[in-house]
Amino acid sequence: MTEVTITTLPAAPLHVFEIWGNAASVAKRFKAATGFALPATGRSGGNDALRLIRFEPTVWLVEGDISALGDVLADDGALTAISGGVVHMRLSGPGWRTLLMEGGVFDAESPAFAAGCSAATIIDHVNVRLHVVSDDACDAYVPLSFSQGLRHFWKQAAGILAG
Amino acid sequence: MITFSFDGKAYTAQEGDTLAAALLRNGIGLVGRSFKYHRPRGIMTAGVEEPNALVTVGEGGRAEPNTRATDVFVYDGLVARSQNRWPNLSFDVGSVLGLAAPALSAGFYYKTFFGSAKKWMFYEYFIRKAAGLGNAPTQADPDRFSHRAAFCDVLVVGAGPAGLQAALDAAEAGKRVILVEQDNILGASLIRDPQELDAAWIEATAARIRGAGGRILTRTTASGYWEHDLVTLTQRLSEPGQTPANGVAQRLWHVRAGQVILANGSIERPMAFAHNDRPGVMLSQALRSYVRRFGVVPGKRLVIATNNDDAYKTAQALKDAGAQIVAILDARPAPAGANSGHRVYNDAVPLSTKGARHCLKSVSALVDGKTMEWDADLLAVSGGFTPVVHLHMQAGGTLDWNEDAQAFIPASSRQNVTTIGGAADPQPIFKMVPVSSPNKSFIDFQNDVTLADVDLAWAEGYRSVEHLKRYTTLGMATDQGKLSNMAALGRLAEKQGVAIPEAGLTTFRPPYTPVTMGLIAGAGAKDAGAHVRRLALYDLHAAKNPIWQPLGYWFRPRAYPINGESLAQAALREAKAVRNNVGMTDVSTLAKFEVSGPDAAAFLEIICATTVSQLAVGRGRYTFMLREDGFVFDDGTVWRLDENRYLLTSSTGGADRMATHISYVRQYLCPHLRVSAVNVQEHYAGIAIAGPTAKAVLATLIGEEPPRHMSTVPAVIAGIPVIILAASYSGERAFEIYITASDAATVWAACEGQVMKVGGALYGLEAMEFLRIEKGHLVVGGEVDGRMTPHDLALDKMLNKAGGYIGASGLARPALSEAGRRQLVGLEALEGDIPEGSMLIPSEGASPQGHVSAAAFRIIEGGSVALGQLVDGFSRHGEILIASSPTRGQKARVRVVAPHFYDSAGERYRD
Amino acid sequence: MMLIPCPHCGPRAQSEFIYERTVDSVVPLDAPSQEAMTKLFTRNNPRGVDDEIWRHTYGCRAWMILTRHRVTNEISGCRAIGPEALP
Amino acid sequence: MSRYSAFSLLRGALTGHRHWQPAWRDPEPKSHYDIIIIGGGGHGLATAYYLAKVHGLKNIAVLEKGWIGGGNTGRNTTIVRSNYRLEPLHNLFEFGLKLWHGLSDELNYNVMFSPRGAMFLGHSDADMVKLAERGDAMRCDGIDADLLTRDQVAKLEPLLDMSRDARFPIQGGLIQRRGGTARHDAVAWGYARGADSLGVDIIQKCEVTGFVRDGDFVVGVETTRGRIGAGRVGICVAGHSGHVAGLAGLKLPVESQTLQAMVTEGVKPMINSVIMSQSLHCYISQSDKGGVVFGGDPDNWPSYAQRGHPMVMEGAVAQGLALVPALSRLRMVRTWSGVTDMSFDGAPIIGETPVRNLFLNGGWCYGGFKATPASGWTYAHTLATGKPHALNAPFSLDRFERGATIDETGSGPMPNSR
Repeated sequence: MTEVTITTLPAAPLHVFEIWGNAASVAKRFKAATGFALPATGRSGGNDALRLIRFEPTVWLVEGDISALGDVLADDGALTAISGGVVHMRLSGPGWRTLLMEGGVFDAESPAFAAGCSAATIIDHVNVRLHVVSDDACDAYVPLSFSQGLRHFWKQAAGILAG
Repeated sequence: MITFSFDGKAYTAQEGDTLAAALLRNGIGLVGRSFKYHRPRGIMTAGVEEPNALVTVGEGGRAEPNTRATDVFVYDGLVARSQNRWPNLSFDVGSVLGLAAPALSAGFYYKTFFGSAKKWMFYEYFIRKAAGLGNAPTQADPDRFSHRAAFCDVLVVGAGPAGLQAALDAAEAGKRVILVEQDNILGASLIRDPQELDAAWIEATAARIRGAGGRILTRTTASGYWEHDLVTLTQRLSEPGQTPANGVAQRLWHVRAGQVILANGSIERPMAFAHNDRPGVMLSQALRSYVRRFGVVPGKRLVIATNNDDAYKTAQALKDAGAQIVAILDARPAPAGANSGHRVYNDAVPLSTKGARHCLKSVSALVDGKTMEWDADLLAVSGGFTPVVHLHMQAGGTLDWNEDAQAFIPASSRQNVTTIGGAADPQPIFKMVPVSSPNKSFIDFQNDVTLADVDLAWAEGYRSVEHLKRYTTLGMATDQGKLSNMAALGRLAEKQGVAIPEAGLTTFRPPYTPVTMGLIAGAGAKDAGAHVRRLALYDLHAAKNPIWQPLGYWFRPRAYPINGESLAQAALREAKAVRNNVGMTDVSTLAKFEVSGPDAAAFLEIICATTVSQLAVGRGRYTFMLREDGFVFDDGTVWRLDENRYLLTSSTGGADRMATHISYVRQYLCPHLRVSAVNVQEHYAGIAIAGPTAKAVLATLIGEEPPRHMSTVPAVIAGIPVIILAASYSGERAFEIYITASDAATVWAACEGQVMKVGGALYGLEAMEFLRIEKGHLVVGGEVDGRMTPHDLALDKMLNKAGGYIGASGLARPALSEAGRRQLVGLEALEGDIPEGSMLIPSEGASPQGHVSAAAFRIIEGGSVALGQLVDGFSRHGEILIASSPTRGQKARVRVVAPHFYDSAGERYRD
Repeated sequence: MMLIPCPHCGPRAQSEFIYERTVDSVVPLDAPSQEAMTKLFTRNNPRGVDDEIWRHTYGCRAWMILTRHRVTNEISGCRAIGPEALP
Repeated sequence: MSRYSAFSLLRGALTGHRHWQPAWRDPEPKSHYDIIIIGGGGHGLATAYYLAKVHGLKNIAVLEKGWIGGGNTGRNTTIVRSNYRLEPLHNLFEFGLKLWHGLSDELNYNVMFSPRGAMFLGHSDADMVKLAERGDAMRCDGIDADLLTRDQVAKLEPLLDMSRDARFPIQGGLIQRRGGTARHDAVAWGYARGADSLGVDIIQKCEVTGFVRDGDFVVGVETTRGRIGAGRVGICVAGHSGHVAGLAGLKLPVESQTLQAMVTEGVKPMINSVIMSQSLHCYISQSDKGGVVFGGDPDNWPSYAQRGHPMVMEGAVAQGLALVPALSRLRMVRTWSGVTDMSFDGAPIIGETPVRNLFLNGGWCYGGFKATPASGWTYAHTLATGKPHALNAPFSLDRFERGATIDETGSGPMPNSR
């Protein structure tokens, strides 16, 4: 039985961390300030207090406390709040990979797409950013205005995963 | 026991029967009528290539017309009906068309039915009624369809012996494997010929594939081979007409494969001879399938016509089942078939058949120059084998000609695909030429195309294979030419006096077999593939039961009627509240970009055609953007929130386009700039408060003096931090409040409380339209229609004199400043209400000189006013024109005026 | 549907990308008017290989130049565009 | 040319159809023609026909690299209409629509033009205003257009989903009753037969590989069947205009893209008119054989592949089924794709080029079929006189650099440039 539960997580701060220049120095300052490296494309890094997920070449999605990051960026980048426009959903249970194949185009069934991996893709016409939390759960960051439509699509699709 | 019905009569079937097998089991030979001549037709094949036995299966919104009886497995309660006949299948009035067949030759309709187009429509009415096959359902489909992606290293198409082995090898080599089979059981040719590898081998192999992690999909057809090894599979989760177990009738798979192995096998060819379409004439392998797989023997006295060895297996199968093998007509010279133990006639080519009451009675043939005839109720034909090369060709492959098999086989491909098994190595056959009269020698059975039609097309100059196909309709039926194409090519080659490969080949395009439209649409059939975009404040609006207005994918409140008001009444009340007191509205959908960095102003002066850099911190301005060709494509406001941080707003409808434009300019044209431009359209919900008392309302809400017009401050409302922009679209003193969307409901409630307390109102898009038209503000998609220059819209004085903005070059083109351009004007009615969208004409009957882009009523004084575009409009103020809408039978006499009907001096913005 | 080798994300389905324009149509910000209009309004449009600008709009949102054969859809190169990025 | 009629058919029936002649000859190319038209599609053949018929020219050749009518003429959705918003467009297409109404008789070849009505659906009040604006623009220029109420639409097309809570609810429509469909192949064949009978040489399997120049002038073409001299040369190869013009050193405001269409298995009549939508991007009609014909947007990226994209098709079908849910259980049986010249304002180009005696007809985007007679007529005038007809004068090649674009949708240079 392929099961999956779809839940919406409470609103929490979410920022865009963008670097426009001197990337190597920013990376160095970041490591010094946070104790972990800026994650590579398609990966996340950090801890429960501060997590960065990279979906774009020069942009990281930041969850948690950003107070240290302003100094890290200095004049080489900017932080911008975006939490209002994003709904944070969690797909949990053994069926999450199959669910993501419904209406999708990205290989979420690949074993290489494991905990700590991130990918942005399109599912049922909606731009979705995925972050694998564990073998058993994957987070999805969904544009607010489309979240109702996608949630409905996923609820329907979750009922037909078998076969 | 399974029961089903055909044309209203109940029958029983056995588990695993196709509908064709079940019909034959019940002695039903007549199943359908052909397309053009309504000739009686039976079951010819046992597969997806079936041209004749088409029925409608299912009822209501689940009814599937034109279902091949050979491609539906009977379930309890299946309802099937015959098609294209009236009043019934055995007595069909339409069959009189057969008598007229000599006149209805290929292309006959091109040569007659002249006269006016109306006259053709008269004839066409009857032609349309006679054409078509089944009836489409008239109800909506109750079931759903799923789309699913899959990725694999190896996709194997066809689960015959070759396909099963290939899938097993790949799976056990550790590859991700998908094996698909269009049948509902595995084995393909092994099912009718189990001598070498039996059911146990099939079962064991399948188990090993699954055990190695392979995925096996039955009842699944690889129907399209697209770019870069993407293959679409159509999977039936329920049979046609059947109520699906979990509501999903079919699934469409988009499979991206590392490698594709095609093990499609081949399709047996019929032979061309007179009356070769009669019920009782079947393909040899198909007949063998009915006997061996289903245990159905649909006749007692069998004649076989063949040009190859394979048909002898059919003779054996029928003999084993107790039928009499009357004769085997082998086109090959002796000693072919000599040791078969059957009565074999060599150098034998079929001539014709006779029948009675839609059954076969006898078969005649030319044997070594002499005509012979046999009584028979069943004729099995085998004209050779056509490898299924469809997917290989869809993938962009080439073909080789195999002379021994008289068949095209797959050669090279630019994609990663190989063909194995029977399709790569078809059985040898003897090349034969039809000897029968071409007139009733059918090659495309469903569309009633005969050899004579091919000959006629040739004589009339339709000689390329594509012309032939189009002129005769050959290959255009629901079987897509699977049985007919080789026969037609053969005839064409004969006419041209060349070998078949030189005669040409039609293209192979998806789908391999017809695909249900609902499946192609998937979940999108319900919402046109366009999710509604829901406002952050949706619940608050919905509670007030507003009239909604679609705007792109958004739905926004158009008006909030109370006490049974009409839209117009509600909108007018709301607009009056704004003019007289205060109103509030949801402006969340506006495009918004937060632009940060030392180069933010420089970047914005590339995007915007106005200046930006002079703005002081805390100030904002109106701005507009040009396309590269110099025309205005959007407008909005730009605000300096901080030393190096700006907020840019632009239109809702242009939001996605603007987001891409900004990204293009930043990433592609200006990668060196120190700037971050983030789309915050959905991050911020927006509330506009407008009206003479708006300032007082806001002061109460934020507990401080609100900013002056075109200024911005951060503030706090109900404990929530907000950004206040003092901007006005309505023409009144007004403020836009931006809040993180997840906190917007709290702020909305606080604002609403205060607005209502002073007797204000909520207002929707309709009132906003009234307000902005009266004020003479532009709207993107209305006045800004993508064909207007800044000058046409009287915006040219705001252009950045320093240039450097996108569109400056385009604007320099000569025609953008020539006389005769359409220019923005105001219009006020002298007589009648001005119809929105109407044409501006100087007098009745004259050609339009402009149009009305938006119309409304003066909110306080009444009277119809409008904005429009008019040729040389700036110099025509005072002229009287007609705003005419012939499609609505409305018109108004209008005077051309300046496009400002309200407070043109802007005094109401001042405190 | 093509498989586009995104320089940042690896091979991804075409549905995640939007074709924007050809490289020969790019109007540099400092192009003189006449040259700008020639670039904007004419295309090589070869029945063969050309350089095209695509954006991984629904993926990493980055811009890239795809070298693609217009008849066979063979993609012979894809290179990243935009500000310098960390690996 | 033996005339076609019910009588000649009957005679054929009685004599085994032995008297029919080839519909057009298969001549060897001559060494020189007064006018050479490159491209044996509907437009090229119509041009040749009107050059001979209207302008009395005799020494004309149509050169076709494959088989006539094998390009976009045979790869469209057969819709004929003139319901454009902008004046130069609706005037050109209306001239064509008038010719369509007499075309079968004119050619003595039944092109099965069926004016069953071409209807745009409106899904909101805003849509209805836009439709009225289009209709008013047409009506003021003497072209038929009628607004339909919701009930009138439902009556005309009973299978449309008229529910108020539909995703794109139907509020009404704008119909052009004189629009409809025609049999696409027959248009090419009919013009070919007509042109051939007036002495035009139609030369198939003859690909132009280069132009012969004498200074600024074109004086002939190089072909796979040798060099052929010409007084004037007209390019008429929409889909491949860029390629052929490139042989003369021209770069065009055109990008080639794939446009696909599809048809379902035949069913008894269910769709009566041509259904289009103001908000959605699909168009639906039913052929005389009963197949429901579906079209959508072009693929939106450059391509000469003549292959469609499954996702584009899925999108168009989803939209169509949202409009007509009863189509759900029909089966798509065939798809086809054409290579279209997407011009940078969405309008065609018919007129002179910078090369003397070389003319261009192209840039038809996805609207060429319906223009066939008008395109042929005006291009014939242009080729015969060296100057554009009043109807095609606005569609000059130089309008882009001048800024006089004819941008029906207001979306600017196509595609996707901003």
